[in-house]
Amino acid sequence: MTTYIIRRLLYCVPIVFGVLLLTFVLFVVIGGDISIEIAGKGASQETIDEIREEYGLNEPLFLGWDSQFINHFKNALTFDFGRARDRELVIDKIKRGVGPSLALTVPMFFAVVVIAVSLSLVIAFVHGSMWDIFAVVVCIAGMSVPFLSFILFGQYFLAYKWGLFPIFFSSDLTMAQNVALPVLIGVAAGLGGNVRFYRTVMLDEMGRDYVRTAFAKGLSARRVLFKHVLKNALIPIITRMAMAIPFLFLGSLLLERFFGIPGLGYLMVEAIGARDYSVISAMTYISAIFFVVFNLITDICYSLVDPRVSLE
Amino acid sequence: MDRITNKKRDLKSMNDNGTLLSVRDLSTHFFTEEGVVKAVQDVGFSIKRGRTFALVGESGCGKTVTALSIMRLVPAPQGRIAGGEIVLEGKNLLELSERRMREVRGHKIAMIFQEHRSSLNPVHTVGSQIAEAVKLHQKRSSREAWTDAVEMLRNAGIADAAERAREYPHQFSGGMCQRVMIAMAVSCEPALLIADEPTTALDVTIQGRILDLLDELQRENGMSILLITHDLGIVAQRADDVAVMYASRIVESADSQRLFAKPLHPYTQGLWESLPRLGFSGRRLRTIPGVVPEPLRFPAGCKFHPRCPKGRSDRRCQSIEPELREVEAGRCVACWHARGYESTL
Amino acid sequence: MSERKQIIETRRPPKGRSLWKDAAGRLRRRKPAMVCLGVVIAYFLLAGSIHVGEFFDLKVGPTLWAEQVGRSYAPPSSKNVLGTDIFGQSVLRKTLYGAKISITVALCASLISIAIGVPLGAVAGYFRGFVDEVIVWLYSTLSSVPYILLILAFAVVLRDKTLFGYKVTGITAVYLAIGLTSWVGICRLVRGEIIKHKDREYVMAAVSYGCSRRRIIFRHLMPNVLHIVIIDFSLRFVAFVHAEVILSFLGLGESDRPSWGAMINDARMELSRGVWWQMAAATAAVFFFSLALNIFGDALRDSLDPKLRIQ
Amino acid sequence: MDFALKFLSILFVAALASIAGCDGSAPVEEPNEMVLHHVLYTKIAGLDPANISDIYSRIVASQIFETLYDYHFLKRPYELVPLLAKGMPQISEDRLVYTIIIKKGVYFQSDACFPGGKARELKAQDFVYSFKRIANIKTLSPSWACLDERILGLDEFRQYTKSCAGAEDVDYSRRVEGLQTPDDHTLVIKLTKPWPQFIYSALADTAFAPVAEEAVAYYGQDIISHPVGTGPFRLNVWRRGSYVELVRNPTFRVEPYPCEGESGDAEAGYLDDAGKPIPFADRVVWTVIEEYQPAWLLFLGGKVDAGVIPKDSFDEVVTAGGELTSAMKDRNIHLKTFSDPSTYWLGFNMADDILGKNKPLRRAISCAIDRERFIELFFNNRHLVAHGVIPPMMSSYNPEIEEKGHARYDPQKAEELLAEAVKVRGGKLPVLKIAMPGAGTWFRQYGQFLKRSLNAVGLEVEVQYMDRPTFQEKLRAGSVEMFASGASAAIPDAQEFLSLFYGKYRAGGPNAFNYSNPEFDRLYEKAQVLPDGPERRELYQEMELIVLEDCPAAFLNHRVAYVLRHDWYKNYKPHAFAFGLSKYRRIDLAKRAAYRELVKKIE
Repeated sequence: MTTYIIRRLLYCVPIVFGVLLLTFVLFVVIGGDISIEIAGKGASQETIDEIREEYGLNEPLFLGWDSQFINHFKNALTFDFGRARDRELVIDKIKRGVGPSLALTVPMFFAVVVIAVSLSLVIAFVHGSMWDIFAVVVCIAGMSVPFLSFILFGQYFLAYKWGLFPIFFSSDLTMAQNVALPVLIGVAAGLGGNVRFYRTVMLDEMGRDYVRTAFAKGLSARRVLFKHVLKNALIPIITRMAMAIPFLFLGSLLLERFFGIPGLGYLMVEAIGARDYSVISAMTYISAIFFVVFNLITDICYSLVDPRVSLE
Repeated sequence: MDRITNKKRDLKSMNDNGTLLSVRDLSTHFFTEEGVVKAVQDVGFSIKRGRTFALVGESGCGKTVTALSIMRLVPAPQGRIAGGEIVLEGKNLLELSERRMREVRGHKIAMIFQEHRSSLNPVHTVGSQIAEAVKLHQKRSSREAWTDAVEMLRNAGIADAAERAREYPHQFSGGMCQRVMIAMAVSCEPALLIADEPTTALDVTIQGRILDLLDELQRENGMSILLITHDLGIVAQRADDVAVMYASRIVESADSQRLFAKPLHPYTQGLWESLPRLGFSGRRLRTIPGVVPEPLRFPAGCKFHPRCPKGRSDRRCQSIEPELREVEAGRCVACWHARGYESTL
Repeated sequence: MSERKQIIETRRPPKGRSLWKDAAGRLRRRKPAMVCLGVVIAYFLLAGSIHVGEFFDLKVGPTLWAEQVGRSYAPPSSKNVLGTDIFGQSVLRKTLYGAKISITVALCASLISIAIGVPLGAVAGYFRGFVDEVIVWLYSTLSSVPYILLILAFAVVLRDKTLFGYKVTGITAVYLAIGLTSWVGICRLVRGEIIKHKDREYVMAAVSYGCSRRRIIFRHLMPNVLHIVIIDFSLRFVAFVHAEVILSFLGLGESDRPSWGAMINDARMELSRGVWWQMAAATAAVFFFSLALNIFGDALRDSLDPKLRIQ
Repeated sequence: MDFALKFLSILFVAALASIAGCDGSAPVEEPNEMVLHHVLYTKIAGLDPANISDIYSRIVASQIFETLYDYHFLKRPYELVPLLAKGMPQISEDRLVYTIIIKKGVYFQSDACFPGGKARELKAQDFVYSFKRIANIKTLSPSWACLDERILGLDEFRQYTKSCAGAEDVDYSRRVEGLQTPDDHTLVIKLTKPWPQFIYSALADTAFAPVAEEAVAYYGQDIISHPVGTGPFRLNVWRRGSYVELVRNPTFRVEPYPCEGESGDAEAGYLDDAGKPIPFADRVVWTVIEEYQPAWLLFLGGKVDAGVIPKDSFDEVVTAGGELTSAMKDRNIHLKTFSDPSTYWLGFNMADDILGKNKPLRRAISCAIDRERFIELFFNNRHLVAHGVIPPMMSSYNPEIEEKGHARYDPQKAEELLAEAVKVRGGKLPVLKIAMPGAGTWFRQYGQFLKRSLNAVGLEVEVQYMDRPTFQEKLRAGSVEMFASGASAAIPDAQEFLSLFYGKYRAGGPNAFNYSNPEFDRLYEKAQVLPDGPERRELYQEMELIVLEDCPAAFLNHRVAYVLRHDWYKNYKPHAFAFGLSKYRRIDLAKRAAYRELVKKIE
């Protein structure tokens, strides 16, 4: 087990290297220099030069120990992302955004998983009937509506017209009140694709031979579904969940923007608007790290759920 | 097996005491995008208590679907039992509610599947999978059910049954899995055990042991066995009665001795001749020319006629499908050229 | 093998009938899928005809979207079926025109991702070894960054840059960003499929009579994995259409001409003054297009590769 | 199964904890506590005076920091009065030496950066330090441009700081000739040449407010979030991006509410609190809300004291006659409109080959834009048409400028001019490009409006939408043809607007038009050193006419602000230049409570 984890961690090294290389090429080599914007309107050339020095933009790209290339790696590995355009430490910004983002995405994520898995179980029950077809059509329809429209209509009707929820993030309200509507919208928008996915998983499992055996034993459909199908289906479900978890930290770009939730998604939108490469680069790097770590955790989870998998 | 009958005669044998299960005019269809696949058509036979009935035929001829129809486990929504009766101990299974049917499954009729490994749930221990059925049908507590399950495994010839019951299917070899399946099937002492190709994927040495185990259990419990196989050697050794299926119909049936002694249907004859037999060394094995027709493209008339030495040139064989008729006592065949076939009308 | 699978097996094409003909036959029997195919074709034709119309400078329908047809924010009426926007432009024309932008973006992005993903996947799957490791490393790296973040990063960085003497503006940045980031999925699929196929007898046979490696990959292996590419393409197309909407919203997409994303974005201000038609029109346009694509894509997958989903 | 369940439940608990953990509710408001509630429409960047560049940071920082001089709260026209200074500055005959006496008994807010946390008295040296800090190139202060070549010896100091390794290494004790402190309460500033705007642009600007050296040393780079000033309020909570809360500074000196104002102020109730010690409020709260609609709802709900009207709700609030609707009046809401010292334009790059050499073309574009339609479509008819550069609220505004016809919409003339432009060009005009500093809905519609207007007279244009950084970069590099832009004055002097056309500020400087006219430059240099008066005013108007003649931009509109306030929000008089006004505001708590009760009932 330990050797397995160590091996997997070593395997992560080239990936992390790759991500750093990618962010370097994207933001330093192609992205270029934003010192003029930092300096502000009508700033003198000497101020711009000074800013270039402060942000290390005047160093050579590749050559030498002090090159931007080396510094990029050094800083990322020590989680020192420097300061954003507004002089706040990037890492502080990210730390600040994680909480609200999680407050939004985690309930959304769990609600979607719980509802989608239960619905897909129900659909697996009535599989082949009109209800099943109806559910599939509704799912595909739900997937086809643009996410932006979900948000706009939700915000307009539920919050603005009917006043059921706050329209915008407000410090006067509890976090639960603030995220209620975004979570609802996120769940509504995410349900279609998820139900469809889990339905396929369930039906895949339902078609397996052991299910027939279970029926042949005289078990009720309910027992077969819950005891036999669900536990097997848990493997793809957990895979999907574990793959989604690193993204939870990122929050939701659009929901946060529309509802003013000061999370990482919002931070991202702002950074895009201001071409704040240091923030985008740091977010890319950190989310990749999360992804790699959660990949590892997923593999370990497999061994817990699936007796066939052992980590040797 | 004493009677394979057509509709009219069958009514007489309704109250035959020796009959455990009788299937009449069973038709099972699959409704696919390409059209209706008639996987089982007008199949009828009956199984006597304590005896082994073999259903023989090539892959895809409808044997397994027949077995699944008896269990009422034809995969919905495409598959549907289109007609007929399946009478077990005087009750028509097709008329039972799903709830009553559940009491039949596993309890009265148990089934062993061909794919022994994938038929076991990979994420549950084998013990718990056996105990599950025991608990349900015998109304035992969990602990008692477990003890029973271990006992069953031991009876099925698994050493260290107590430990191995805690293991998962993937830790078992193929033969062992089949033993587990058998243990699970007989755990509730069913009246009928359906064994669908129980030995197909196994080594020859293990095949014999599994079949011996089935024989043994049959002797102990006095259950009937519906043996589904394509292996005529097994049929010859183990079956009391035999029905031969070809392209979703039964083409010939009789008790095994008579059938083996003198097959009437050209298909059966073909099968027999392709079987290597002791004492006939030196004779070249014959094969049946052609392939099994696709279910959606069954030929008109007798479905066997394209492959049949007689039917290929016979107009009647090409246009009218012969039905299954009793040509002598306990002996049925569906062939225009079979001796005594036309005189039965 | 269970009886059910046997049935499906027996439905598989007998030798001599091609996979494609068979799939087409199967597809044709599905009424809803054919209706959806019709819708998708209609959208494509619309987009194509707008391209043509603009090229020849024809003054018809959608190419005249900029024309003022009524007052500012006129509600839907018999004259302007979908109402007008802030400048009195016809929302209907704008919506139709939006099809061009969306489909152009999705098509270009798909072509880019296929052009990168398929050859890389094939090479990686066939040669394995070091080449494979490098390609796997490349796509593992890309896939370890959240997709939306990656697209945004590319779009932001590429926008207004001059690459190889070509200036990247507006929607070019969008489809470059989408295309350069989304080849990973198809690359992975093709690689897996090639690995599965490369030890099959027919490849062995080709090797045995001295085919070049290029010939083996492109003449023998590719046709056998092509259906995977087609299926992936049909399903990914929807995702690209939605991505364009989101990027436009974030101001990274087309801004000078009407696109569905830009229309929805404008609508957020207008909704509160009761102007719902622009929003509704753009939403409906995206909805029907992706609904049709989704259903057709599913049907296509089922008929091209029934093994992918057994029910 | 069990492991999986356990794993899920752990996640779930973590989720709940994360929600509970970041429950960012505001502190409870006590019934008798006077709390001002404001909205910030953009989040603030930082609270270090030397690094303030955006208006919202300035608003908040101005409550914390004080300057030597400040605008009189009530008097109009705008007039400066001493704040930290004791009396107006003594200015030498040659207008180069300013001697300022600093008030005694002014203390910095108590802060951990001072020894023992105890507040220290403000000294003249603090001003010198703050000026030097802005000059220090390592501070990267955007305010330096204002001081460039103005104060004796400060430029040399800036040169010296270039040689230092970091901001900490700069020796502030280095003598600067132009900044001297004969004693702790006297500040002497020597200019290099007369600078009439000095007192407005530097001495009354929050960016030049005194900062404690101790604080800078203590907090280092984090000084942006640890403001230590002398003002009536101090920072209590700052949740970046969402919430700022100031509380009353307990060590604030006694300052009285002004006793006189302009005529009508007494009737309007602005003098009810005359002579009472300020500030009145115990806390000032800003909530960052970047969308107008939710902010508007908060205002209607009585959660915010004053608010602006969202564009799309304008018809519900203001009648066609510019009056409040009865629904608003019933709620006891008051409307204030005031002219903003701002001008917006479509600029032309005079260095551009096509536009720069083609005056008829520029004029044609100017004629092609229907400014009234523009204001109707985008600003609910409430902005003013810009007939020239200088906004009407400035004293140097030329009332006859309208007759010059710069802003007259005349498509026919535009077409004639275009024909002329084609001749000047000597061939067909190429497709012209307009740069937009954004790609959001507003910019897109704005761009489309311009495009439609120019297309209508037969001019082909392409609008290029780019993010602001790219826009800045291009403007700087002079690689745009036309650009949408604007400016807002920080002082009541039109010089700022005119400086945008000064030839020396071309090529990367504030003169984005790359406009250059020797006559204009001569007049500008002449006016630069003149104090306010009829002579300078005339020069300004003369310069404006030169600009209009050369047409380096099509001036479009001047902003007019419509501000609403609740009845309970007292001493609310809009001010175009001053920001530190929270200290004057007062809340009628009983009225507010009654309104909130009422709202509860309605909803």
